[in-house]
Amino acid sequence: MNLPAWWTIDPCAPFRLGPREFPGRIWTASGCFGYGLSAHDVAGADGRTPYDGLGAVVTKTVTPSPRPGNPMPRLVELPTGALNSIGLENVGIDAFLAETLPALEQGGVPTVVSLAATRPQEFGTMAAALQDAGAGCCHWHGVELNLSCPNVAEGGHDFGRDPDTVAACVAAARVHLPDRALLAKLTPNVAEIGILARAAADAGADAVSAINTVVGLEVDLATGRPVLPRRFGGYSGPGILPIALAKVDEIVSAGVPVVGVGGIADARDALRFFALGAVAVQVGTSQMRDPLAAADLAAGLVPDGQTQEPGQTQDP
Amino acid sequence: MNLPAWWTIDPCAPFRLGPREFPGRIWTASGCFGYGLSAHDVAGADGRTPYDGLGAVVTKTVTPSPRPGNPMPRLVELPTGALNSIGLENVGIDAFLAETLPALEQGGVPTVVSLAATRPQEFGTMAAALQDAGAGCCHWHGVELNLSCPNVAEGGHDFGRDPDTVAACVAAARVHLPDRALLAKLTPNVAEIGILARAAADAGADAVSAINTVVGLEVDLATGRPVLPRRFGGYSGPGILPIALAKVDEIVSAGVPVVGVGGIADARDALRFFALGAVAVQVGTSQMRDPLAAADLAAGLVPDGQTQEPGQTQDP
Amino acid sequence: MNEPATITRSCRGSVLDNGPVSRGLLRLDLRLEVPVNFLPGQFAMLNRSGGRAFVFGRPFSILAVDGDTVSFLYRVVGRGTAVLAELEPGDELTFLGPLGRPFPGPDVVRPALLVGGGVGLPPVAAWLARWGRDGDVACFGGRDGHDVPWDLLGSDWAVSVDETEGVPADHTAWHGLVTELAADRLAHAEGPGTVLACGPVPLLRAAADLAAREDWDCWLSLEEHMGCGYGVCKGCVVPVRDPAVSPWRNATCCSEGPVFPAADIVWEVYGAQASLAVTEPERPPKEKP
Amino acid sequence: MNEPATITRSCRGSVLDNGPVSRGLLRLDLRLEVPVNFLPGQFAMLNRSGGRAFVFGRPFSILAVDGDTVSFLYRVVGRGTAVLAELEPGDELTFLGPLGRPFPGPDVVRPALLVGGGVGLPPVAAWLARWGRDGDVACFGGRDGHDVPWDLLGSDWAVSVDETEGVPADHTAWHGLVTELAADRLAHAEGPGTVLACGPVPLLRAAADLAAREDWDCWLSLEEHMGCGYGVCKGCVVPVRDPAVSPWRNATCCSEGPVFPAADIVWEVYGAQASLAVTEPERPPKEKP
Ligand SMILES: Cc1cc2nc3c(=O)[nH]c(=O)nc-3n(C[C@H](O)[C@H](O)[C@H](O)COP(=O)(O)OP(=O)(O)OC[C@H]3O[C@@H](n4cnc5c(N)ncnc54)[C@H](O)[C@@H]3O)c2cc1C
Ligand SMILES: Cc1cc2nc3c(=O)[nH]c(=O)nc-3n(C[C@H](O)[C@H](O)[C@H](O)COP(=O)(O)OP(=O)(O)OC[C@H]3O[C@@H](n4cnc5c(N)ncnc54)[C@H](O)[C@@H]3O)c2cc1C
Ligand SMILES: Cc1cc2nc3c(=O)[nH]c(=O)nc-3n(C[C@H](O)[C@H](O)[C@H](O)COP(=O)(O)O)c2cc1C
Ligand SMILES: Cc1cc2nc3c(=O)[nH]c(=O)nc-3n(C[C@H](O)[C@H](O)[C@H](O)COP(=O)(O)O)c2cc1C
Ligand code: FES
Ligand code: FES
Repeated sequence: MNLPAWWTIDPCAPFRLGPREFPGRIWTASGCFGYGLSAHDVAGADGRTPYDGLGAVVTKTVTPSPRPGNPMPRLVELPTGALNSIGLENVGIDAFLAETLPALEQGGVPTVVSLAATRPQEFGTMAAALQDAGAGCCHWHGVELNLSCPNVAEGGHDFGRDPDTVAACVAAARVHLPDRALLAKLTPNVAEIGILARAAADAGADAVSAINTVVGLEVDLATGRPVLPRRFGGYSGPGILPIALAKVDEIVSAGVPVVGVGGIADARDALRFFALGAVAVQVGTSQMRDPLAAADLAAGLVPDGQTQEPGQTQDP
Repeated sequence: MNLPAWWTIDPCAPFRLGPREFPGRIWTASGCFGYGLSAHDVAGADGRTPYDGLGAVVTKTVTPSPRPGNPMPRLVELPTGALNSIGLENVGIDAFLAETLPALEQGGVPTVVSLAATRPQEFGTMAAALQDAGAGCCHWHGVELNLSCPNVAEGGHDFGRDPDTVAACVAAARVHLPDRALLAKLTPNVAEIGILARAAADAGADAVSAINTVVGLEVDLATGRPVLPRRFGGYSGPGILPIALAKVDEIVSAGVPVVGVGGIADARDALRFFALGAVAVQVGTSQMRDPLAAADLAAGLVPDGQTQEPGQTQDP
Repeated sequence: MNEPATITRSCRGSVLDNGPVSRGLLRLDLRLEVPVNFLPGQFAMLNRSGGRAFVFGRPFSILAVDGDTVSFLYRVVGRGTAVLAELEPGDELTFLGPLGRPFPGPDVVRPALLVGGGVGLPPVAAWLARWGRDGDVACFGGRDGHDVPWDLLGSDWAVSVDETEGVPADHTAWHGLVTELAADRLAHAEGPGTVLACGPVPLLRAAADLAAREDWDCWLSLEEHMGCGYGVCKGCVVPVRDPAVSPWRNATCCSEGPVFPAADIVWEVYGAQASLAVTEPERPPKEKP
Repeated sequence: MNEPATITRSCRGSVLDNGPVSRGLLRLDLRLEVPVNFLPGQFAMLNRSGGRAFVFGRPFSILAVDGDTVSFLYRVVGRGTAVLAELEPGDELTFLGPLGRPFPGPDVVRPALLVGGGVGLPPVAAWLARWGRDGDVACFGGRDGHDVPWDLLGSDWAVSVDETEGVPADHTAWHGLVTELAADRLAHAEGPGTVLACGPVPLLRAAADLAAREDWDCWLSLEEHMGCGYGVCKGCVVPVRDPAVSPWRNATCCSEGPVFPAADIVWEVYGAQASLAVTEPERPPKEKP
């Protein structure tokens, strides 16, 4: 790809976010690359691995207790994206700290740990446990508080839609995480995301991640009923790109550093977020399709002096 | 298309909505078929016209004064839909009543007049003028209050996001419209659309229309800046279908009759809304691509006794 | 209103022929499901059919119609035109047309000066084919000799090129801008008459200036990005002077145009708004040979 | 963990050959950018390349690999498989594989009974080709003679059909369910051994019951709708018994499977959740000929 003239950043060069230096700006999104350990056998035809040039893996969200997730079907392909209702299936914080975190450190995987809970204090408890267990980890760079997963009944929407709750969660985690980056992942299912971003930043978040999935529904035409047992799911993929860009722009206007996520399919989409001022981006649904998606994208965004005329970038 | 077994309604048969009988359930959406007068010369190869089987044309939104709309570019094609920032360009209520409404009546076009204003009282004033001028019209069936256009600075978001304002607008119009259907068109850019729908219904709306466009943004890669001069636009088309379905489901759960709109590309998409309980549907962006879109869709949904096995409808 | 009394068809077309007529200029012949009529200056919206359709069609001026066969000239500039270039005989497209206001018909006494630049050729070529008479002058401008569809133009057209490279030995071409060629021809014509032009914005402005200077009428076919193409979305407006509205009003390029009287166009606004203005940048005038 | 020591490649493949091997069963041969290894029971995710890719790939069991050439058998059931059926030599796909846990390798003394129904053939056929020995028995079931890829099966396979129609004169087929055929063969085998099966859910359940009744081991290749295919999304879970988790836990079909010990599968839950169960409904047993 020919890169536009305004793009001069090397996305695979280290950059500072809060108290940490991250190895790069292209990350994988939570829930779309597992715990970052399932792709160590994968390689492209040229030998490139999914970890080449990767700035961070944001882990599948971890909760205080293990969760089995929602009943099947949990994932539906749509013409313009995907609808999921995984329901935060995860091993729980204890198993994560005992097994997963050490494996990530061992594997040298730059890691952001995604956490979810139903009460602000629980974020504090998990952050403290993480800080404790991960004290010696040099590849563990930060924590992302998932304040926005639409598939969990107890937590659910209202949780992350209220600025005070967002602030309380961030504050509870921040005190235990003096030397790791702290991000709050926001829901797009609100009227004004800037207010949530501001609340998170004021409570001590180094940045926010936006967006999580958009509430969506798919109907099974044969039966006339929603495909997902829980009716609603989280809409992700190419169809949410324009929405994610709008939300990120709102957050940038609110003066809060933001990691852009939502609908990124290729390097051009990532550039759209960077153009608006995102400090990094995450690849979700595309990473599920291809374990090399983020690595390819990172490689494609390394400026090589080869820029192009304005007016030629818009379309391939 | 083979229709699923559960589908037994003739969408081209008259049905009652509030005080009116509409000729059918497949409508065109506001702003996507002009004033309903630009396609009288259009015909399919088989002679079918855009008006065949059409339940209603919802006119371009009309405001108290004429509006020139926003600067160009106003409309951007995206891979998964369109982004528009037309800015409610329209002739104003006076010219509409003097010229357009009589022409619609003359042409026998089943009409829903879309109105927008910046204060609730203005909705009352416009409704009164309309009731006056349209008293003798038998093809004018109703009014849709556009409480949701994201492209107008004065009105804008907050206007239609507040249940009290929604109720005030509906109430102001209702008193003047004893014998026409009254619909409130809701914005999807809120956390809980059910509350808005409830407010509209309680204030006297016969139904709500959902959804209007979703706030979106597109970046011009050549310049790194938003394509639209006003940065944000309204996202429509296939990419918003799962969102529209979710919002319609929420409204149905709130017990409010709803006209489904958003992302309908073909008869299958329309069926998705009907499956959830929508009383009618509107075709927007697809109608722009093809003036016969709604008419074709209506024809395709007339049950002919030919149903099919469950399990076969989902995919073509 | 001088709307044409034609039916606009929304139908399918199957590709009869598709290929280059010069370097970068391709001709597409479609067989429609039904015959259509058109007037020179009208256009059609073309799109892929079925699930692979673009959200919006793409506007193309109609070059010629023969019963159910309709012809276009196009250049590949992006996604949509790239798709056109890959079509093979038998492939299917959707067609919506004819659309828009055509060029005015011929005046019984006044001559016409036709100016077409690059893919601006079809509407003026259609005019010449339908209504051209002795005394009318047609000028086509290309970058160089390879750009020029010599066979298609035949002997009726005067041709200009920025570079003489590629001009066949048995053809002559004016070395310079097509509007300079047009000015030269106009000086020799029995005017005042009517200028009809289509091409990039700088060409249109130059044609308008030339006509104004010489007191000729002038009609221009404008371009704007389009959504619907049939006047319902207000996505394609161009600024026109209107005595009733100050300082100007928005006219829909697709249904009030694409042909407008040059005198109505508010260039400062149109030139600034038209993304089209940047795609073919103004080229410096060349020394004449 | 008995993960195979193969590299999973994410690469492109170009179509070498694509066409029917029986009515409704097609074979696809792809030449990959690089050679791959696989173990019988493993699968790959296939997708269109570039802008026309589906949001997720589609899982297909690997039938055979020869250097950089990999073969699949498939049946058209929806959008994705319809696209496969239209591929011509030279067309490009993306390939991610091999993926998943394979069938166990051969036991030095115990015989294997292989059961494949319809498109369930590839993993068991791959096992037979790689590890089959004298004493192993392979059974394939089709609806009728037209369904059966006779040439591909050769003489190693016993075949069952629900309807005898279309069985070639020089072939014989058991008239009835493939699991009835399997039961018959198992009764004559020197067991207990191991049953390896792939096919629709009713076939899998019957194979599991048969194995349990006769005290054979049993491994089944399950299907679930997949997102990633490599264990990262948790979109493909199947319910398995696990001493550590009561009453059962979710196992990812793509990375902990698709091959599972039959004894681990919680049929009441899997049968109810699997949309796959409905696509090939249980057919009433037929009178044997
Ligand atoms: C009335 C009219 C007549 C035309 N006649 C011809 C013709 O005869 N031959 C020809 O080659 N071209 C003609 N054009 C231009 C042609 O429509 C564009 O080249 C084409 O739309 C580009 O599409 P794309 O997908 O390849 O480009 P992209 O840049 O990928 O398109 C992106 C979007 O921009 C729009 N767009 C881009 N360029 C133009 C443009 N110049 N005009 C309008 N919209 C544009 C597209 O329609 C699409 O919506 C005409 C335009 C108009 C308005
Ligand atoms: C491990 C594994 C191995 C398989 N091996 C083969 C094989 O060798 N040959 C073969 O023909 N088929 C095989 N299948 C089934 C094959 O994946 C589906 O037929 C295919 O995904 C259908 O895609 P579609 O787009 O045509 O169907 P659609 O119904 O249009 O697909 C819609 C969605 O449902 C999923 N889906 C539909 N049916 C199935 C299914 N049976 N299994 C999994 N997902 C499904 C698709 O992947 C897609 O995400 C296998 C499935 C799995 C899980
Ligand atoms: C299958 C799936 C599982 C997800 N799980 C999580 C999760 O556990 N925690 C979280 O914060 N986001 C989760 N997400 C949301 C993604 O991280 C991301 O925000 C969203 O998908 C938008 O990005 P995309 O369009 O690139 O996928 C999940 C998304 C998908 C598709
Ligand atoms: C170009 C354009 C103009 C629109 N103008 C209006 C309008 O004036 N009033 C209104 O209520 N909605 C307007 N809408 C929104 C549509 O009526 C509809 O709610 C939305 O586009 C979603 O439906 P769709 O996906 O079928 O297009 C407009 C949409 C588009 C694309
Ligand atoms: S393109 Fe829609 S009004 Fe012109
Ligand atoms: S398909 Fe994603 S975990 Fe199995």
